[in-house]
Amino acid sequence: MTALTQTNPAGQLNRYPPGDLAIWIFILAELAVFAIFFATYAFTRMNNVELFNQFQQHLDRDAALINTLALITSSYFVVRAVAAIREGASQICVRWLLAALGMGVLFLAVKSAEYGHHFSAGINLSTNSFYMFYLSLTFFHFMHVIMGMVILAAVALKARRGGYSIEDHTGVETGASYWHMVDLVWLILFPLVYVMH
Amino acid sequence: MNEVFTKSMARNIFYGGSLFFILLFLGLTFDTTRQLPKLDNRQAITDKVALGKALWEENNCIGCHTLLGEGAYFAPELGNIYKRFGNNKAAIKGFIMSRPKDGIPGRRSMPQFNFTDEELDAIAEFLKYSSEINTAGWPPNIQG
Amino acid sequence: MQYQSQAVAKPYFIAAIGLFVLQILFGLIMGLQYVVGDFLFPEIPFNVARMVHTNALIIWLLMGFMGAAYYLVPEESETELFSPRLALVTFWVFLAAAVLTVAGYLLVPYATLAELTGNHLLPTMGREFLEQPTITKIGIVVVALAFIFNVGMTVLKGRKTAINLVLLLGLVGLAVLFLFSFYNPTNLVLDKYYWWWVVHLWVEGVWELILGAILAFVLIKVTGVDREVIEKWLYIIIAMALISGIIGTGHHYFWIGVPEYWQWWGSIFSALEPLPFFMMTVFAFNMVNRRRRNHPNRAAVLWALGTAVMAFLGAGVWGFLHTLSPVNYYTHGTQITAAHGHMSFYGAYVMIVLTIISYAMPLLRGRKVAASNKSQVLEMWSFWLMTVAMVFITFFLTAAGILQVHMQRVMDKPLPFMYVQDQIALFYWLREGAGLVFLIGLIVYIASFFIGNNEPEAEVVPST
Amino acid sequence: MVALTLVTYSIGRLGLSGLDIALGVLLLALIKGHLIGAYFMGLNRVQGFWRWPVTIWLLLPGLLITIAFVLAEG
Repeated sequence: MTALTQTNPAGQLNRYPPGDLAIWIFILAELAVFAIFFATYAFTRMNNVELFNQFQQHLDRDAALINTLALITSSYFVVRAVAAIREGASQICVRWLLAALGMGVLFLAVKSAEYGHHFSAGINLSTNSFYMFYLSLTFFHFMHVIMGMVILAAVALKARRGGYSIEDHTGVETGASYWHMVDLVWLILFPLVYVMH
Repeated sequence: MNEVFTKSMARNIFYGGSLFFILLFLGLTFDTTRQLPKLDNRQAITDKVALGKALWEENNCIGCHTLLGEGAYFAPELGNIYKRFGNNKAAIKGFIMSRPKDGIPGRRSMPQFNFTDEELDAIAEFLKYSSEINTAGWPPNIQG
Repeated sequence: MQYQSQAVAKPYFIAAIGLFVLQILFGLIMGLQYVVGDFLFPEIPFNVARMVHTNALIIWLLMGFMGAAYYLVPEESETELFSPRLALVTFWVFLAAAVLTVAGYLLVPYATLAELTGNHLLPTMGREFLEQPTITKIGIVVVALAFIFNVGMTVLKGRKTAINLVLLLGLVGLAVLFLFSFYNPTNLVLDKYYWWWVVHLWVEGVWELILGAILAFVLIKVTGVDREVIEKWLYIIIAMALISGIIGTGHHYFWIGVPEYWQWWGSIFSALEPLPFFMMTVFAFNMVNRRRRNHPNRAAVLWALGTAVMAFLGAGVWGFLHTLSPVNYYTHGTQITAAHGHMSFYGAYVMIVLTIISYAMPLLRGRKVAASNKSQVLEMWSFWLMTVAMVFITFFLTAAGILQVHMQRVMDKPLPFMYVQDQIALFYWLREGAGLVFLIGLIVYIASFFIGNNEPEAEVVPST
Repeated sequence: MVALTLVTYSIGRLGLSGLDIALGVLLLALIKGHLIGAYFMGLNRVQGFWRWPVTIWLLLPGLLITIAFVLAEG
């Protein structure tokens, strides 16, 4: 993991996390929603273990694996983008952001294929409570991925015009923090919904 | 990093976040609209039910009663009144007809609306339709 | 008062207070009818009293919002109002429509009113809170459009601040969502689904923008804290309000015949709805603690802080109490709902309108900064009387609600509605008593406008 | 990270089940989450209040999920 460590001056601790504090308030609110969602999933499962286990088997774990790897890689690319802009390398930063966006597109494509599969099988939110949770949770997350990509794209555009510098790159860190949050949520969502039984 | 928390970022979160959730809400509304025919008992809507609903509204029944739990809390819930009265439309009609014009001393009473028989029938039909909407098991018991 | 045209706010505020009195009087009539069932029957049946009570509330809050907008928009935009004349014309149209509507409720049976106003042409009447004749609704739309045009033009030609824009956004949202009141399908489920787009998305959506903007304005004025700081908090708070509130609409979709996933979506998001109100409380106290000056209008500061606290208690805590679907299954449509409704409307919206009136009225009446000490002391008495009375109304209704839920919904052998009502009559009597105290508070409030006018303005008490 | 994900995946693939496995998978996810928080988000360079939200966020639902799964077994 050492390669991923932030390039801040060593030993110096900050009072605030990277990026604008406003996004962190937002991130906390979002995490709270997901936390409640996860907990309700788990407790609803508790009362319908059979049902949940049965339908969990119908999900496509290969697709989910690809998506997990896509998001982790993408998050890593974003870390590199932040590292680049901290050294003032705007164009390198843009390239890493584009790479991250590419992984985001991959995620969306795979997930859309999964949804297409479900919908053609006539599955929807009202099918049963497992699919209710599965579709709600993943779709809610899906929209976050889109949102995160819009933010990253906006950051990339501004970076391309040279809008960030060594001194002022809060925007990049802000977008990055949001993207990591999207990744973080998926990391819990994946085992919880696809694997654990 | 002189400013850890900027107004423009707060503004962006407000606009972005609101748009995000408006879209999500519209998406759920879309799905709800597609699912509704299975739940809302729309096949039971006849001209009579429509007349019943119009009478329900034009006499402001919601000003005292609740219907599926919404309305005023002064008089009983009517979403399941058809069932509470033993699936009997005549009982509903009889009750509405029999209300004394000047009320009951010291107690709450429904006004006398002087409905025609056709109107009473329509109201009862509307309440029957309402009682057959799929309300996810609410109310908890027959008392409403 | 920095701009001449701000003066148009005054008739709005006066009319608002007038309708407030009407609302409380009819509230007391209803409260009595709860325990003396035949009181005023059949002249003023309960449903008529309730219409007057709720519609007067809505109209006077709208009057207050409009007055607030006419007062603060010129000052924020640093320009005169686009058209003070239009503002006065819309005021009289609005007031006339309100008075005629209330007269209609009281003088003829509701069915006759529906017939007279041609409800069958475009049926919109007879749904809770939207009882107004269709023609009144059209009138409201016209007034709202003229009002938004007037305020919007003022903002366009002047300075655009966050407060201005948020207020305008809230007002536009209010007008747009009101259009759903014209949609009234025979299908009861659809009717209810979109009815909430007016009711819920008003009070837990766009009205919160208006509330936030007014509160931010008053806090800037009375604390002197930097605008940048206040405005960024405003954005964060209203962002949280909409994020939780929009999907939070789902907490009304538990039992009305829509898919059951709304129970999850509604519960989860409305569980977060207390958050913006909590932030608002923290924000208001923070700003007052960081104040750069002591404003002589202590009453306005008290109202502002009161709004933040009571909105959190009423909307946040009492809302959360019964918002989760397994709880709501038992409490839906009981006195618990009534308890929440009373405290949240008072805490969030009544108090914010009284806050801006408290701040602006002395200036509109020719004072330089604040009313005399004597007036302010009276006003603060009225604050405590009304607020404490409302807390007790809420407690008594909550107690009544808990008993009602137990006897009518939970017990093994559930009891019929009317029987249960008799059992809990004691709490209705207590509520009526608290209501009388509220009325006394309101009388003191009105007295504060007439007493102490000859005394000198209050001055800043130097703080240590 | 990648390795941990592959472990989780293969558990899913093999169709292993049971309480210990499920909780093991959860633990792996929490570790990964912590790595994201600490390194990607850079929270290991932050002190005070803001260092903890992500950790708490991981632990709280983690705990609730554990409770629910344990209860489901018993």
